[in-house]
Amino acid sequence: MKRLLAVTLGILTAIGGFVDIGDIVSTSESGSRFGVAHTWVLVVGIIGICVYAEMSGRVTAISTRPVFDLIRERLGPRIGLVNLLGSYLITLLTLAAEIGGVALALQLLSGASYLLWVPAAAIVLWLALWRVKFETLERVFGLSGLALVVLLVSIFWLHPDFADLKGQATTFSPPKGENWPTYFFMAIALFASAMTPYEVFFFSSGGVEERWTPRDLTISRINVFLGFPLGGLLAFGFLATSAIVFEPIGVDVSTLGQAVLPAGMAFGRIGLGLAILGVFAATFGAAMETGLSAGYTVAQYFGWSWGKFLRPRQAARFHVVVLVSILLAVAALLTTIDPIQLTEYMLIFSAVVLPLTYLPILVVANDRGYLGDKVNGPFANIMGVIYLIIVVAAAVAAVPVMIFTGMGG
Amino acid sequence: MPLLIAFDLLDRQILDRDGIPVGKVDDVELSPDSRYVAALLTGQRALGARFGGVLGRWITGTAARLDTDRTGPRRIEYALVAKVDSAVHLSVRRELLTPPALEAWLDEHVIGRIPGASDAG
Amino acid sequence: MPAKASDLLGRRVLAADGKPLGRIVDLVCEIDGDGRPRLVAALAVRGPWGRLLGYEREQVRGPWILETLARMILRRQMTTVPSASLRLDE
Amino acid sequence: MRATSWAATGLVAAALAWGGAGYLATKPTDFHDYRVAAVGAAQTAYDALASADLTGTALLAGRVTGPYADSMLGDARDALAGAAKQFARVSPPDQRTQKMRDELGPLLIKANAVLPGTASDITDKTLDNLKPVEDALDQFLEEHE
Repeated sequence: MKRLLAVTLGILTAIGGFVDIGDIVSTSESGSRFGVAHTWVLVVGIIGICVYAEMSGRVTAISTRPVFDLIRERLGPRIGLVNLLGSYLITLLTLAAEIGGVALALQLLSGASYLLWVPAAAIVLWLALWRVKFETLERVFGLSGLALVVLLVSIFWLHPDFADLKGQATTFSPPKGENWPTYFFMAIALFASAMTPYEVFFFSSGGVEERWTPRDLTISRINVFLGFPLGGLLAFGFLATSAIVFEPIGVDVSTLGQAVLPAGMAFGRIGLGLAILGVFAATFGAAMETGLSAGYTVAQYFGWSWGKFLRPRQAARFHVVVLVSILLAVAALLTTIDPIQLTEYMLIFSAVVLPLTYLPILVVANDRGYLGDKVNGPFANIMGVIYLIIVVAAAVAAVPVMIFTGMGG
Repeated sequence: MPLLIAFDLLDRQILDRDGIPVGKVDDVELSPDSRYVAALLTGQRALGARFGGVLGRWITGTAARLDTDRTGPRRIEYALVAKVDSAVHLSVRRELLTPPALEAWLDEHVIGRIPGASDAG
Repeated sequence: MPAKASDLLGRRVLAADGKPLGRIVDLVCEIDGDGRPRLVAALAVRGPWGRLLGYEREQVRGPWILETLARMILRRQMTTVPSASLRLDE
Repeated sequence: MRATSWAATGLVAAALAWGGAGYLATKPTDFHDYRVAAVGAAQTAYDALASADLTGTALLAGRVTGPYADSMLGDARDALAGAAKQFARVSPPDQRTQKMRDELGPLLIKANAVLPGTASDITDKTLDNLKPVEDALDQFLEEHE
């Protein structure tokens, strides 16, 4: 059992990358507009994040240094600061969106407006980050996020035409009535969020929180190769069910409520309840991931003491950053800005941050001074370089495509 | 093996004897004759001075306002360094070093006042 | 005020004959008998590359493409200047 | 690069961005712009009605809860209001687009009228009222997309 629970860090990290509130809605939107045509993007994203999360987990297990330490060490304080600002903004926007997402899930359960739930969600989030043990948080939210499996099972209960779905998944172009720029915009958005940088920050810092040593290398790998594909699979549940329910009638999904409707159609109230519970756990988990990551990145850039394994008084600056980030997120939400829209702006900053995060990981994973004989093998290096190129290409293309399509309009 | 100041020291994490972060190596102080490494400098003051320009002055200025007791950045004598690998390990516990001003202030005025601040998470 | 490493890093250096060697990117120390690091040399690089991601050391190997690029720049442009003959361009 | 040249580059970029944004903001609506706005509004309205329809059907079959249906209807209402606002912002530049306005304008009003207010308003009859408006919006989209 203990071994089984050791993979919850990977699951929780992956949830933040694949099924946080922005992804739930944009994956479902993609399903409703393009069918399951973007399945390949999920596959490419899963492999990419596995490659780099494995490297950063290995570096952390052997050297006990989290990823942001490497960024400043290899790229210097100036470029490190550029990355810090970009990553912090991404993390903060996502944090705000996730708190909004928790509130939206509560709205679907209660019927009361999500704005009323925002302050309560933020307070509970802060209390959890202040008081609850890291492992407990990871287990509770990593495991309850798995309730989203209900959407995967729904695929079979909705009796789709599997030949049709297979056709969509193997056609690498937009269906009739949709255009290429939008197809690419959604593909880039899905890919960028699969490889969003706070995942490696959180995963490697989580490894330090759990006091990984070189002996935990296997634990780290199991986390990566089980957690991330599982997260991607949950995202596929949203993609496929929206493709089955909404694509044929031509409805474009744009709200959380629509995204979970297929679970209700398949399994009734229990299915709907499970899906909403899963969304609640996933968004709350992603809120914890981004809230902590905000603190981790700032503290690791400046060298401050950080982490939940210390008493808060020993890491006062870290806890202040976390607290201030939550307050900023709440302030942003209370302007009644749409929380789901917030995550789309993340793409702008990803363009800068993604290459500056993954390059130092790749370089350090080849450093014998750090890793001894555990440096990258040829396969990890080939994959690392290929993905670095894809990441740069996606990053460069993101902003023009975004302006051109008016954010996927 | 030779020690490279920019590569092995600058921007590395300083850890105390128990592995708790103390700060980054934001700069390295040389002996008056510039022949030896004398001390590690850490904190935003040293960092800002390295940046230079408007941004650097702003970082140094803010850090200096928070910490009026000290004239320069925090210094850690090189004699306290036990080992340099992926981090710089000190041979002492961090309680023996002067605490960073911001950490001390936030501990006293914000974090220390919240219930549960002294319990490990 | 005592000298700091950052005062030296980035400064231009000259060879004995006054030929420019580029900017200082690193300072090499050797640990002496008392365990103190003693400055023995400076690494100077021509051209705009200030950070070499660690490829100036033997331990960093691969990925092939990054390593080749970095070593190409290094071989052509890096000089080790012993402290004794270090001449800073004022 | 020196600080001054950075500043100069920044200023030029800002000026270009400002000029570009100004041009786009003041450019008169042409046929293409109008069509994009109208199709967008129609699509949003159709999405809102069709989602309400699906939710209502599921509610009557006991597959979703009242609070869930309430918030789906709230989302649909917000979306309709957004679509109407978006559509009202553009004015038709020519005859062809005037015809589009005369088609879509009444449809949006009708959509608002047939959308049930809360979950307790959902009956077979209110759901039946949604169908013709959905079909008309769908028809409009087919024609102009």
